Amino acid sequence: MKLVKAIIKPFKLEEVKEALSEVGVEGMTVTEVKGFGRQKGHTEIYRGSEYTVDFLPKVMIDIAVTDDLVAKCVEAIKTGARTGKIGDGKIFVLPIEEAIRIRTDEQGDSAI
Amino acid sequence: MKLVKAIIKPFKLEEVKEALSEVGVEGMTVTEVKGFGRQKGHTEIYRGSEYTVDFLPKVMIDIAVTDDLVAKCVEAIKTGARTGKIGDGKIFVLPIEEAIRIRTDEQGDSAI
Amino acid sequence: MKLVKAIIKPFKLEEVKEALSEVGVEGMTVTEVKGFGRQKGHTEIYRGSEYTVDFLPKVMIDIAVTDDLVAKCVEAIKTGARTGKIGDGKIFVLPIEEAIRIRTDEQGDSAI
Amino acid sequence: MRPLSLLKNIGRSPLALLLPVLLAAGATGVFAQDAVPASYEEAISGAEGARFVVDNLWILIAAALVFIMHLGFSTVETGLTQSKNTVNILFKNVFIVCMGAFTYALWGFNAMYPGEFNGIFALGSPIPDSFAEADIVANMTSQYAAYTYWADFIFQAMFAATAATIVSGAVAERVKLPGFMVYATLLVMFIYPITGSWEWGGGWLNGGLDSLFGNGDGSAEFIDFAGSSLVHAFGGWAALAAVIILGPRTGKYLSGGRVRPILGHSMPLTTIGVFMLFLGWFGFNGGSVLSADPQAVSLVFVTTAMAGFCGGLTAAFTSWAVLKKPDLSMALNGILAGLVGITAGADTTGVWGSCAVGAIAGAIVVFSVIFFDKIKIDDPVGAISVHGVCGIWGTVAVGIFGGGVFLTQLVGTLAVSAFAFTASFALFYLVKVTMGVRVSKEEESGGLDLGEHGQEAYPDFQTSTPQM
Amino acid sequence: MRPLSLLKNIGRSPLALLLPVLLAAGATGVFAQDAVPASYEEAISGAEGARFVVDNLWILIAAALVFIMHLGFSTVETGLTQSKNTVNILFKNVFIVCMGAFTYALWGFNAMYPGEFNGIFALGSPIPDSFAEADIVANMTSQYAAYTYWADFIFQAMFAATAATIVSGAVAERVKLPGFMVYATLLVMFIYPITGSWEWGGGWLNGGLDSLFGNGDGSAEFIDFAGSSLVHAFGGWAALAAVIILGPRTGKYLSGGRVRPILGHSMPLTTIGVFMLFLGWFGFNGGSVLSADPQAVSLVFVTTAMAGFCGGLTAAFTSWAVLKKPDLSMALNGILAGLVGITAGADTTGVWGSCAVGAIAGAIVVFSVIFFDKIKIDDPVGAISVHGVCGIWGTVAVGIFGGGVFLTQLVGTLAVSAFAFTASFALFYLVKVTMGVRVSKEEESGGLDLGEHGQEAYPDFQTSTPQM
Amino acid sequence: MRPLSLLKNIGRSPLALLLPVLLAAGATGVFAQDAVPASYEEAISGAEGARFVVDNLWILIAAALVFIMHLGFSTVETGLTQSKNTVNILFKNVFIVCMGAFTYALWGFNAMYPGEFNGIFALGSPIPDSFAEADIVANMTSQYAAYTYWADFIFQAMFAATAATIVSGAVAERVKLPGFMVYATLLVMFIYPITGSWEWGGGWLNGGLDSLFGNGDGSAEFIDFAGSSLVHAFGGWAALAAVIILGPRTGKYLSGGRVRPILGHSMPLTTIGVFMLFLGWFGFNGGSVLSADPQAVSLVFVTTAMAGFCGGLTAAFTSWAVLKKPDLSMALNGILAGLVGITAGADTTGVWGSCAVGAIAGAIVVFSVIFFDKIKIDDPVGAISVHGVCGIWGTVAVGIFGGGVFLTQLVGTLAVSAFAFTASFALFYLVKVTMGVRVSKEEESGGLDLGEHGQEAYPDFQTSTPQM
Ligand SMILES: Nc1ncnc2c1ncn2[C@@H]1O[C@H](COP(=O)(O)OP(=O)(O)O)[C@@H](O)[C@H]1O
Ligand SMILES: Nc1ncnc2c1ncn2[C@@H]1O[C@H](COP(=O)(O)OP(=O)(O)O)[C@@H](O)[C@H]1O
Ligand SMILES: Nc1ncnc2c1ncn2[C@@H]1O[C@H](COP(=O)(O)OP(=O)(O)O)[C@@H](O)[C@H]1O
Repeated sequence: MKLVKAIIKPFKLEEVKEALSEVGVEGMTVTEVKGFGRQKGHTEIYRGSEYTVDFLPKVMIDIAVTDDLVAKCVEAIKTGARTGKIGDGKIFVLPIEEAIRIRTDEQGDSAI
Repeated sequence: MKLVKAIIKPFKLEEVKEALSEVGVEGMTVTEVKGFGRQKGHTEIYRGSEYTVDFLPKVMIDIAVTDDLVAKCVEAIKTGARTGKIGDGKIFVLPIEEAIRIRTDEQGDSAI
Repeated sequence: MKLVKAIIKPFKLEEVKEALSEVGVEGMTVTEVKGFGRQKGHTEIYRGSEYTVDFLPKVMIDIAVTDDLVAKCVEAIKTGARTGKIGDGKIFVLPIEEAIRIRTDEQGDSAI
Repeated sequence: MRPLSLLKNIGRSPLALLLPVLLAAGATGVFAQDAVPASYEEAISGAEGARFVVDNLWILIAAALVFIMHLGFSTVETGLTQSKNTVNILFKNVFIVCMGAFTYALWGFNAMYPGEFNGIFALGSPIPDSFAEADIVANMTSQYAAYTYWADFIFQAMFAATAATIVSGAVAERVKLPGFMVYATLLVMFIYPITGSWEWGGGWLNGGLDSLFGNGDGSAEFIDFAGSSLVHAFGGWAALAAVIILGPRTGKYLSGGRVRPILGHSMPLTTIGVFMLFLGWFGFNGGSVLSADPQAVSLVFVTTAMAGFCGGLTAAFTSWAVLKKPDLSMALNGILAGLVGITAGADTTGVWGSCAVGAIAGAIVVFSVIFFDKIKIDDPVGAISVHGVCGIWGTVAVGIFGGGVFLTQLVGTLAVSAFAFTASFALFYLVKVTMGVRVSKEEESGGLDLGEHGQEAYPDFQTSTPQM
Repeated sequence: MRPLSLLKNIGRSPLALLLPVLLAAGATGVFAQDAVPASYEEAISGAEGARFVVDNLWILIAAALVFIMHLGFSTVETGLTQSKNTVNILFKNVFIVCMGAFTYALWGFNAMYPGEFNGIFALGSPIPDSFAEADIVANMTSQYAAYTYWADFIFQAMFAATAATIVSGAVAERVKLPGFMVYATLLVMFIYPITGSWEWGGGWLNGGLDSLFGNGDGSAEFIDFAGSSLVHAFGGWAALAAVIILGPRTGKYLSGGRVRPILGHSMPLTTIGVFMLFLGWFGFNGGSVLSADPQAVSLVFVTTAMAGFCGGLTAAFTSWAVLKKPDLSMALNGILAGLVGITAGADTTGVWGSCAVGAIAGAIVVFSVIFFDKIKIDDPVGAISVHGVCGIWGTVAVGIFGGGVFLTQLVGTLAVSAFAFTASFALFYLVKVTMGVRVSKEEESGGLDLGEHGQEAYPDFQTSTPQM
Repeated sequence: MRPLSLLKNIGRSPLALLLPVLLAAGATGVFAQDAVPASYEEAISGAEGARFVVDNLWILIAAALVFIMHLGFSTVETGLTQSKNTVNILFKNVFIVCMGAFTYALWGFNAMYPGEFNGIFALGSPIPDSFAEADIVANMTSQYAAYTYWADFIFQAMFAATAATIVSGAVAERVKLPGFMVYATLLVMFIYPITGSWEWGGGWLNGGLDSLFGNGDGSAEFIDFAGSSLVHAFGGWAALAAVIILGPRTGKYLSGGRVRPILGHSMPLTTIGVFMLFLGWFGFNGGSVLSADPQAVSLVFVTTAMAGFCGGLTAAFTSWAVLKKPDLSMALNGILAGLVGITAGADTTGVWGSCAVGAIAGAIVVFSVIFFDKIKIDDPVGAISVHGVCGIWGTVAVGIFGGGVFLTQLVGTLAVSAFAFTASFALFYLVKVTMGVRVSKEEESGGLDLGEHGQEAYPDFQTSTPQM
């Protein structure tokens, strides 16, 4: 099992969710985050003082998937999230050693 | 060391926290998240238009534990979080390669 | 590649960000979290009833780095985040198996 | 708040100590327009006509001020409860003010001011749609009032919903919407006018206690100027009955006597609410002079304000002393407590007396809130303490600082409070067994906004799929 | 809202049914101060002087109440839209109220009340800086009004911005700021006074329809007491034109007729706004009596309040029945719908008639909001339904419940609405082709607060590096 | 705001240009009730009685309007600061308004209006609890005022707390609560009445400059109608002194002259506040006519509103030009600046003059805010610029647009400002060395809400364990 961690632009969340559903991903967990990267923040003025907003709003999606689904899942995220402009985000794949469904005690692939 | 990542129903946080304390877990980090899974969102109407709230409020707990505590820790989470109804959530166990306590520079198990 | 996950005091975020920039880290993702640990929460009174605020506001930083940068990165976080007082936080290092830049399809180290 | 005949009684009251003040108050009825004018034009011309126009205008402005108190109640209650129940609380308050005024037109106004009646209970009836000219002119005499029928109605109608609004705060975060709506409608439509008629409608309370505790010459009459008892204690004790039946919010009271505070979600909203209530109180008390009489209204403004301010001060310092930290929510409750406290005697209490009444109310409310939590009466906004307890305090305070007779005041306020409690208990119980009054545990934990309304108050991070 | 001459016409209107009411209303012009006083001192002395002082004071207080409606509009619109567009909406509203009053002084007041003119259009001009004493005194007669020139101006000026504020809500979340500012300024400065002059300025509408549908004796005159048509329908239909040109918010209407609701971000703000609007409406309608006449103002308070309350009730229950859940935003829209509805006939409708007018408006608004979404007219706050549709309803309702002639009312309100729509369409189109009216897709998705203002409304979790 | 004797002086002022306006203003004292009435009944009967009732009613309504300004201050300050300091700011404001009115009754009112005194300083004393009838009636003559003693007191008392509230905003987010409470209490109780007595109490300022810059016939008297200097500049410069001692918020000013803006947390709250302040200003300025005189009050409404509107416009456009984006917070500050600006001359400035005064104030405030940031005076809400700088501007503007003498105005406002600064400096310093005025760095970073109150303003995501 892998944990696919994607950081995307917030307004792309729905497209990514739909793309993931199509490849058979049935669960995911979404967090509001702030991102810092190549996409530079914007410079604003508040009551006369200039400042840069360095951290931009992003959405992070955590998806636990079985090994065979990883590639499809990554593909789906890319399709859903890409705008081609800087700041589209990243996908990281991390190993999961165990997964448990709290309700049923199921373990492993069937827990996801 | 492992990172135990649990996604649970928000109102179960306190019970989980107490169950974890009992098995000796002394630290954890909690994030407000939105979850998408088998538990289907509810259909609502806003000013005449029907829509489904797909993402439900959940709480994600990250707990770094020494290897020997993983099983107990998972058990404690299950005890605290289970309602038996759909949407109770998941536990994922990920490997941690290194842990550092910022204050003291301690590393490894003693840092947790 | 590794995922360096640091939990720090919120008001230290800027110093950490600057320290990281200096060692060449160009991207990170920040989440507002609540932390529970040795640093005990404060006891407050609301309309006559005493209670303890157990969870303290923290900031979690996720940084994907190439293996050679891990040590520098951890060092930078420590420098930026340390106050020497309890509650300074932790750093966890997790393995990343794959990284993808959504915009360009780049993979591996160059995606970070 | 009193028909003219009562004002005259008070004018005759031999409370030598406060004579000038009472004289001023009594003078409200003395504008010399005793003969029926020949025409409407005549009625509003000349110096007496001009005076009538001012008096009437003030009652209308006071009605608008009382109206804005409903925004005050709405935001105080919203601020002191969790965000997941915000839509529900706002909806309840909006509903009550709409329904309260509507049923008051339909039944309440005539039930509360029935003219001649048995002194205990009168049937209501709809107010007229409009008047023939002759009737309009006939009403414009001092026999009727210093204002028009319409001004009279709208001022009273704005008060009417208050009682149910007070209950709304106390039962917040777990009461079922349909049940509460039925209860609140019946309470405001049928029960509130009953106790109202006892005193302001010229019923048994207005005079009955005079013969019991005095010698029937008016010197021991029950005094409740603008409604410490008839509005506030009524609402507060009706709330207690409802809370007893309803039970506390889940998770509030734990084993071993521990209390888990359930924090409100927005102190700015609560503060906005208290300021709106304070503003409205100038109309609530000031308008209850029932004319723009300069001495009486001015004094009422001063006593009302000073009592509110002093209530805020003592509550702030009391909470600081007792609870170790200066508690904003207590200071705000203290302001309201002071305002409730002075309401019964705002026209007959001196300035420093009003400071004392308010200051004591501000201290009382802190201990009262703590006390009700101790006995597991769960009142998220402190309505029982502010309106119930301080409503009683304010009424008996007239027997100490405001020229009233202590025993009369005590018995009067207890009578009103007991009736409010009993009637509310019966009504709420009836609704409980027929429609149910409490939401499910799941709904309570998920919030009434989603459960009852399918709406969130702050739905910004909402990801959704459109249907159909 | 009408110059004295018109009031007199109405006073002569032979609507026997509502005679006393009309008499009362007509009486506002009858304060007997016909001769020019010798001095200012004389003008304000004696009973007539005292009456003048009250009447004038009421107009001023009413102006202050209308002023606070702009806070109401601001928070209603803010609450019903997303948080990322909050600064933008607040800025637009603040700008409009400032600019609206300023241009009204510069041009609008004299364009709307030009005295003798062709009945269709008059040039405006700046109001005077100050008056010579002789002019002041000369104005203080019943030939002019029951109040001073300044009171007249400020009361009308507070109304002026309303039209553009209504549009502001409908075009929210995607309109470009500079374009909107130019459009709103021109609309308020030049267009609003035109339709205003048709009726309140003594133009063709005030009398023209009388000869068409009646026999020219005033019995079939167009009646729009405080502006269901001249203010609200004007704003609502102007908004429709702008929305048609502007198009819906991105992502609102999907393929297959699906609608994706875009939720507002704060129900407390919306509720605060509705209460503020309601409060202000007492000045809006009550002040439109143009004196403190006790019968007329009191009746207007009652009809205004009852219509608002009943609108809230029926909207709440209609939404419950049709949409399955009691919708707070609909109940709040219903209150506003009821208030808009009664505005045309607040002085000539009876109490129960006003309940009917409000109740029907409350039901209409629910269906209207749904309807406009069906035909893909995207109006985030329901402004077209509340002000446009219910403005028309309120005006024709005078032909049913308020003693007006149905056909006259219908034709009159359609004339105003059609002109507002056309002029707004032309103006908005002009701005579109010259300056542009719509922000980019990116800006819309990122929010107008950052895009237009570089400011966030709630920037708490903001991490930033100082520049320079 | 001036005792009658002063009004008379102004009535005699030979400022031919604005004669009618001044005549109107002067006329407030001319209601012909010179002989002591035989009884209270007589005092309020007849045309003069009716006039007295209206005048008095207006002062009371104005007092209620000024009261609501304190909600305005509270929400403006809350909105422009961080959410972690919200409870603290609300508590300070609630405390100040309560304590300010209370100490004004105890000491301030009589210290500010001492009657005959040395012109520089008078001892205060508590106001009476109540009056004997004879005293009531004796006061109801034009020798005293157009209103009752109580109306006089409550109107003035509502002003009293304003000075400290202004300081509260400037020292927000780092001032220690107990120290500030002591400072604010002393400032309002003892210092504010001193400068007040100089002018409104009939002290040296009112007349002294007349002989210096004129020939002592009243033509060069200092004019501060409703308090641009006595209330606003006083508060603003007192605030500067406190800020200098207190220092900036940690992290605001960085090395190399860089400024790190610390963003406010809620623009809707700020906007609500500005609208509430604007509404209240109608009472602040309108009530300062000290009667309901129709010309004077109407003109004051117009000048006040136009100055506020124009201030908003120029601040919006100035910020747009200078800072590249239209800044809502600046537009809102501009409205307040315009209102502060016109306060000194609201009754003697013409309409277009008031536009100019407001417009200039709106531009000034933008540059002033930027300037104070440049010199590292950290004022989170812009209080020093709005009240201090524009208070001075408004006062000297009377010498340009409002019929005053420039030099008199300049010296007068500088005298008041200098005294306010000095006294505040001394007081704040004293509190600093005795109790401490600044919270610890940790508390500042964690927020004063937790540090001083142990309470959060928005504690929704709060997980907690109940204690014992
Ligand atoms: N090394 C990293 N570790 C963690 N998150 C990162 C990293 N680099 C980028 N991100 C996240 O991805 C987002 C987009 O990255 P950015 O460099 O701006 O653009 P792009 O994805 O087009 O290269 C950032 O806002 C941040 O949230
Ligand atoms: N594959 C997944 N990856 C990440 N999070 C998941 C995944 N599946 C479920 N979740 C999280 O767990 C929550 C509960 O899952 P759900 O399928 O609704 O019920 P259950 O846990 O009873 O099977 C979801 O709301 C989501 O936050
Ligand atoms: N075992 C753990 N797993 C995950 N997060 C932890 C763990 N222990 C501590 N933390 C996080 O680190 C923060 C600081 O830890 P704490 O024990 O209070 O102080 P210190 O870092 O000085 O030892 C906590 O608030 C929590 O967010």
